[in-house]
Amino acid sequence: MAIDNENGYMTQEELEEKGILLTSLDKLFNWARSWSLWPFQFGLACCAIEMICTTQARFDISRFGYEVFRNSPRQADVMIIAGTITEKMRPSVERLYHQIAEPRWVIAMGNCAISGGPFVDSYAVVPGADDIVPVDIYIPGCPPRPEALIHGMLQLKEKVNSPAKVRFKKYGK
Amino acid sequence: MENKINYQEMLTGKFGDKVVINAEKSYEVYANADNSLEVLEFLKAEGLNFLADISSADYKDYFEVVYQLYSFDDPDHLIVKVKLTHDNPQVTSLTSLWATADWLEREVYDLMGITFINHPNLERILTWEGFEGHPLRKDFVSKSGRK
Amino acid sequence: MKTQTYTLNLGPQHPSTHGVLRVVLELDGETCVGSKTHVGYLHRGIEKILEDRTYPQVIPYTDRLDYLAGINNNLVYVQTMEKMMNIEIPERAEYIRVMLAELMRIASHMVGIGIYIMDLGAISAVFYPFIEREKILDMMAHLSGSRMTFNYMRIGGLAHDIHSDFKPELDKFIVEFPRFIEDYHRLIDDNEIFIARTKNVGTITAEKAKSYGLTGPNLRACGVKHDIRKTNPYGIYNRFDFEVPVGEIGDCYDRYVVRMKEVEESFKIIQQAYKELPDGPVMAKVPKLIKPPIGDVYHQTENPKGVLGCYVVSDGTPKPSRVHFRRPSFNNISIFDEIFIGHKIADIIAILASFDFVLGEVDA
Amino acid sequence: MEFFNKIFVYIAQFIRETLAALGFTPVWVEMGMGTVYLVAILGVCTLAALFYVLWERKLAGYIQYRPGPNRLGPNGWFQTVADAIKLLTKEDIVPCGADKAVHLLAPVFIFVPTVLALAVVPFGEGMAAIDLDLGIFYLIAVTSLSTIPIFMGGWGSNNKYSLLGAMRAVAQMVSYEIPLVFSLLGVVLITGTLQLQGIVEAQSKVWFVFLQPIAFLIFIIAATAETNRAPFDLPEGESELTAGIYTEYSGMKWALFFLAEYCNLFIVSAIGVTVFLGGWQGPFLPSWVWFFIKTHLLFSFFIWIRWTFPRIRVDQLMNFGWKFLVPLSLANVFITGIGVYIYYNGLGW
Repeated sequence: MAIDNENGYMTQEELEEKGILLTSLDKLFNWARSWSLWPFQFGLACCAIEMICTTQARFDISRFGYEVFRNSPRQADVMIIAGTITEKMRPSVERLYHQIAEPRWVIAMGNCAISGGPFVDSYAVVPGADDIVPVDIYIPGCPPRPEALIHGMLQLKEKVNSPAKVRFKKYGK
Repeated sequence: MENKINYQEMLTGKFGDKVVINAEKSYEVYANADNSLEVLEFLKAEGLNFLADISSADYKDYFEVVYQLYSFDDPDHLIVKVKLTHDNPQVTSLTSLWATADWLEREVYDLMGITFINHPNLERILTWEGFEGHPLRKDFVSKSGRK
Repeated sequence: MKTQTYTLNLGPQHPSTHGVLRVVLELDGETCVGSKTHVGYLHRGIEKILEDRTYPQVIPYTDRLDYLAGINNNLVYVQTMEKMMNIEIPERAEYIRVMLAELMRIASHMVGIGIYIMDLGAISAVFYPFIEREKILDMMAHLSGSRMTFNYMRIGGLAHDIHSDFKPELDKFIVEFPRFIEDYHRLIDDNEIFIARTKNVGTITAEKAKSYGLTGPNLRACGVKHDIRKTNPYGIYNRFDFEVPVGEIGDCYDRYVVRMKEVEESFKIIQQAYKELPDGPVMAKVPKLIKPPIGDVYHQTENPKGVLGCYVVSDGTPKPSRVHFRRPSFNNISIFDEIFIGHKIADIIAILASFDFVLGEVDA
Repeated sequence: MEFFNKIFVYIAQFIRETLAALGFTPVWVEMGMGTVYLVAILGVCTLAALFYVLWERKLAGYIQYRPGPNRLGPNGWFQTVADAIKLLTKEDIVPCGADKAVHLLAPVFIFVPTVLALAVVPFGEGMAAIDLDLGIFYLIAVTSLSTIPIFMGGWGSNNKYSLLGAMRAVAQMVSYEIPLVFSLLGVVLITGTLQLQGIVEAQSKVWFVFLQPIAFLIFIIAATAETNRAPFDLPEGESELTAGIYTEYSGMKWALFFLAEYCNLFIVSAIGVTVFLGGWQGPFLPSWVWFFIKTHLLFSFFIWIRWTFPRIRVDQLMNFGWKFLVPLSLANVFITGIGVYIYYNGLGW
């Protein structure tokens, strides 16, 4: 295999192709992380009720191992922003996001968290969670059905598990 | 929906022309900013002991504070309205009569900017620290963050 | 020994504040000596938004006030508008409205009770009521297309008639529900720990409750027999036979008992309404463009959380000049600062949970 | 049969003989054996914790009308493996203002009493790493140490929730230590020995749960409190103190606390089985299989309790401990003492 970099090192992808242990370990970590996304118990509005429903007997997100809702941000992996973010809540959301230990992901659940939803023209509403925190998965709906949240979690699992798939084209493969 | 007791008559008997009667609606009276406390105190003693709501409306040239009075025991209902000028929207607080007036008045103050005299703790309740203006006023320009 | 008090900030993110309530507690050890409740973390400015919507467009926003009982919120608004415009609505629509409102009351109380017991530490107890709630939500979803935000009622009736699936589903629910109630009573009522945690905790006297404008189950738990469905019957509630359950001393246990009994009463109303359900249209003749006369109307109904009032001011245009809601949770939780004092942190959690408030409604 | 019964004893013997044959002096042989035992105990305790975390989730799911984890691996059995690996790779956060050394040492120390306690537990016939003459005494002494790391964790975090949790933990664990000890004393009075193997052998005819039913009840209650499990999970008190003492712990440190909780519960179940439920005794199956079956059942019982009851309040907890459990356990010891005296000496007429 040719080394075509100017500085003579192999790129991450080339290393990966050769199956260097380091990247295998990375894969193991990604696998573990993707199967163990513990959400942060943090509800804002209507969508929070659907988030609770997702853990309940009927929809049961615990099948995928995601039912471990942690109350402390330190132990959570995924922040599900379930509901309208208001201006009064904005600093808290921001702070809570930063309190979550890395690696962390954000799911914007519901139209309010995506764009402000029906309240977008209000003086008190933040138009979308991506104003404050980087969002990984958007789940539309007002509120989204619990199945949609489960689907969103599984999409996040895919994303975590195979970073190459979701990488922007302009940043390489 | 007719009231069992004619509160309008009762009020005119007690306060004379200081209370204005709404002839169209038998359950509506207008009080003044200075005597609203006495009117409501009188009505509370007469059995309208449930202050359901304090709301307000902006009619561009004047404000109205609307007290919804009910009774816990029978179906009587009376609306007491107080008209306030735009320059000096002030009315006496009802916190001495009902504890619930505390939060309800704070809400009206926060959103409509009507000052309640003798309120123990008149500060914003729903909007955040540093918010300017009173959103429910008609001249409030709503600035949304929409891009 | 000189001791110091300290401040504990409960919320806005806390598992037991049911959303984004914030309570700043002044604690002496575990005992509360001072408290200040902060609300507004979910203040979306609904009342301002509504000034910029047409009258029918208001209905979906009411769903998002008390999002656990959307139908009841629809109801108060459409009834206010019907009162304002003097619209008589068809009998069938009235009956369906009552049925749905009572179903949603059950669903809302299921959440209230379940989360209450969960906050006391019995996590499994939240699962069983939610199963029953799912059945109701299923019916509602088949009917309106949404699980929580229904937008099903219209000024003058209903969006459309009930669906052919609705009756079998309701039949099934009517058969299955009493068993759940029985089981749940067996599970919770005599539990020593539950009783120890809730009896004589957060006691509210009738006088204080009236002064603070408490309504709904929280007021009735204090022994005040006040239910708008009985005192100022709206719609067709005077046709049904039901009791208004009241508590004795207004502690957390009474609030649980009253809610459980209320669920049974609602169930009775549903059965009666279902039996008498007439045929016919579900929508009155209403102009396409709704332009009510100039004036204002206040109307209130009994929501699962308490008395929900709606005040609409019309200036004769197709858009309301002012829409205001009397939100029961807002009034209910204003009593917190007073009753928290002297209680332990665990009791405060019990009181918070027993009040069954919804932040969407508190903050509007 | 006899072979399977003693398979681990034979393995230990084999290693010992091999070490001796390799020419190590007896001191080194003992050291080597110590290492082997330590590895075995750590293995048992990690495996048990990993298994029981998932078992609890599954059993809780069963109680709550749902399947529980069932996607990763056969029927979801690899779920905790993924969780453990993920926790290993999480960022380690030390809050500003925290007492760094204490914050770091707490999760390390929490494992010490756990491992020490497992050293004397008889997993089967002749299968204790060390069979101390003062077995029960040692167990009680060692397990009560776990209060200290929990308090360290709460104190070191610089968080009010943690501190409140830590205060509750100390009060609770110290108070419930007493009924726990007294409940075990009744058994000791009957057997006349503190040695765990001796206690197990004394139960060959009748389990002590039948001779000491009240002591067993007290033991179950006090043990639940000692391990901070619901309805006595006040130090963590999820709905009250967000995550109590663990609020500021992330990643591996939190995982250590979490594993220790399950290990402690495993130990408590093991003690309960050893002292009250006949230990490794049972027909047909090898002794260590019996031991694990019984421990598993007792553990499942603790899980059942946890997912059923509400949490009690801190003052009720203390009242219940001091005003009810302590007098009851004392009375139990007293009555047992009289019974034992009469049994050995007759009534004296």
